[in-house]
Amino acid sequence: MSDAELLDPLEAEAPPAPVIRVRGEPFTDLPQDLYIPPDALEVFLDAFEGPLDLLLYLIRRQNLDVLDIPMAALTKQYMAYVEAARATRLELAAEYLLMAAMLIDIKSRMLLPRREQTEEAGEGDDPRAELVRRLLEYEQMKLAGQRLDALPQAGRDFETVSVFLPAAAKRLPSVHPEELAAAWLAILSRAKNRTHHRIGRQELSIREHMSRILKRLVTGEFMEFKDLFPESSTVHELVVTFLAVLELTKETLVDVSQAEPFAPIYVRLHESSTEPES
Amino acid sequence: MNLQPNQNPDDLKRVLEAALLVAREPLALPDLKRMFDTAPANAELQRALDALAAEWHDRGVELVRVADGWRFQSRPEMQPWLGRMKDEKPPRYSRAVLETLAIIAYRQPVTRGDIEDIRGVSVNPNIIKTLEERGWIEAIGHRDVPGRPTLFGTTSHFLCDLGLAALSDLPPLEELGTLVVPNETALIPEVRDGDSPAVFGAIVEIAGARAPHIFGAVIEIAGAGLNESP
Amino acid sequence: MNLQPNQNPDDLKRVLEAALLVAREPLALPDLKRMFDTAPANAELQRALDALAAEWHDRGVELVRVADGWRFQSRPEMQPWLGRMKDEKPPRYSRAVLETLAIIAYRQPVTRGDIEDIRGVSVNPNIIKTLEERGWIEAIGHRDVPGRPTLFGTTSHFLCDLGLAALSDLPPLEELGTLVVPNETALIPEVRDGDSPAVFGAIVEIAGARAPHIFGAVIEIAGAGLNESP
Repeated sequence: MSDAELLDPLEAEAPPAPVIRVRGEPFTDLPQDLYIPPDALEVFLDAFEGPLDLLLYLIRRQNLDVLDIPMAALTKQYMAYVEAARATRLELAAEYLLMAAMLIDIKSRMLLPRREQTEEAGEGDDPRAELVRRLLEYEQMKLAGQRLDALPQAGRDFETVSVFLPAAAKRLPSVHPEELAAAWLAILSRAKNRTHHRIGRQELSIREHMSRILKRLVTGEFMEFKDLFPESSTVHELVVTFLAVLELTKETLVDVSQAEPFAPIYVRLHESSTEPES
Repeated sequence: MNLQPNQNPDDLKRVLEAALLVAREPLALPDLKRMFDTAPANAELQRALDALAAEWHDRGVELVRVADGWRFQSRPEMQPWLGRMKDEKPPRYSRAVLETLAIIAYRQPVTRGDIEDIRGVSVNPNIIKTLEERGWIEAIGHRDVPGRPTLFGTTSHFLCDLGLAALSDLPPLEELGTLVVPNETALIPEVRDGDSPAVFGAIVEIAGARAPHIFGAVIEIAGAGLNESP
Repeated sequence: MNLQPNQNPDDLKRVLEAALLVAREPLALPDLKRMFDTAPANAELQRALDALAAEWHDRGVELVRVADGWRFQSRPEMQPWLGRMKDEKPPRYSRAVLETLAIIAYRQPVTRGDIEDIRGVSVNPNIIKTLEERGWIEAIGHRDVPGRPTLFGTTSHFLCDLGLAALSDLPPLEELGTLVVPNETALIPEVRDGDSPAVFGAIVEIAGARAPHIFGAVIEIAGAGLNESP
């Protein structure tokens, strides 16, 4: 603690102060640190967050008991600071003067005969009670502020993570299968007189295979019929594939040809230049 | 955690990883060097970055090098989930897009003319483009009529995006009741695997009526399939 | 990468990790659930988050739970390096700001008058403004007394910025009783490092000699008290 190092030798050099008894203990170093040259005083008072902070400093500095404050000692020191500030025409916040008045008020009331001697003793009667409560509450919050400051703080002691989300992240609409069914229904209900279509799962399978077969066929090239059937087809798939070929034929999208019975059957995309076999 | 990034390669990686994760912009080597009293050599940083990138290779976020430096970014595969993270209103397709998509899905392969016939209005080319760009429909051929119009079908990507294994997982329209009048194509029987023999007879019947020449081949192929069983 | 977060716990962790890394704000369980068609149960998410947090425990970045949800943040140990990437230094708040913040945090809801009562000085409006602009405190109503003074409270953002999940995670207040035992660190007023020689070096003489006039009477009274003991 550099401040302690700086203070102690200076105190040792100071002339011995008159012996003051605080609760029976000799109290010699009370005023040693009170004189502060004007320039330093400004900085010094700036270091306090107000009169409560200054009082707390004085109390802690002298190891006084907050619950049994020697009002005389405290008031004297406090007034010394305030007076020093005034003497150097420092702008002193009104709160410091208000506190001075309060300290004097407490001190004066303590000089009066204690009421607790006549009535039942009550700590509420201690003129210092309110000051003590305020000092303790303030100190509690002051320490809490220090602890909050000691917590790791975003941006100061840690950073939050934010990984880039590629622009492909532009959201695309999603479609639910039910929406397609609803869209289809909407078409039908708008066109009551049109041919209505009833589409079952089976037909969808066929249509899927129709698309698959069309994709496999290359314009102008023949493909052997049996090659349209996947190697490991189930019976179901064989049937559906076959029906797909029939449907494609019916819609004149493909041509199917066979030179003679039991010869290889060929399928190719329908071309008008080629006469359909059927 | 007593870090020695200048001595310990693992600590160097820790520091680089944290810096890249918290950075809002890509970080180039000079940016990264600013963190150190004694900056590691470029080669050393490069090694650490390569090692980091490798460590992240199977995560949902990857370390990549872009023009301005290195950055962590989410992988495209995470998009389906990350896209839904914030509760902004999800974008929606117009009714015209949905209807066009429905027609292509249920009636494929179809031409633009087919879609217009069914919807009763002309189809804006942008609708087709939107769906093509989305990767949901594709041209799968041409109908051999004057003008050779393009035939559209849905893609496997469409099925994936809608969470369907096959087109037949689309909601069937057969239970739509009175709104819908049966038509010819609906006569095609629903086939269950166990039905094969009965169905087979029906196929032969239909096939025989429409494509007499391939009759024999069907028996050949279907017969083989029957013996193997599903 | 074909992810099955609903089936595979590792995939669930991948998705959660990516989401939390990408998010700019903490994500609570409902935010996380929104990503899934079929949202995992809370217990399942919690398990995955705990596992993730454990996996990250020796990295430069950690997964923590704060008031608004879960988020990744760098460890304070990384700050010596990460801090040098930043162009501007983060604010260090004065004691006045910290005391005001503490009073609002521990005594909320409070009015400016309440704060002044506790601190014993008037509150500079800039202090309130600073805290409001940081998003740490907010007006949460008015006390129904003449003048209807504004009541202030802390925000969840305040808790998040301090890495806390709830107000009850704030450091406990020093018990009033233990305040009586002087706390070394509490004794010395906060003086900026550079100031100490000027302040303390200059304290040389007793002030008693300098206290004349008006306050002379006070000192007399006080002096009388000294002899009596308090």
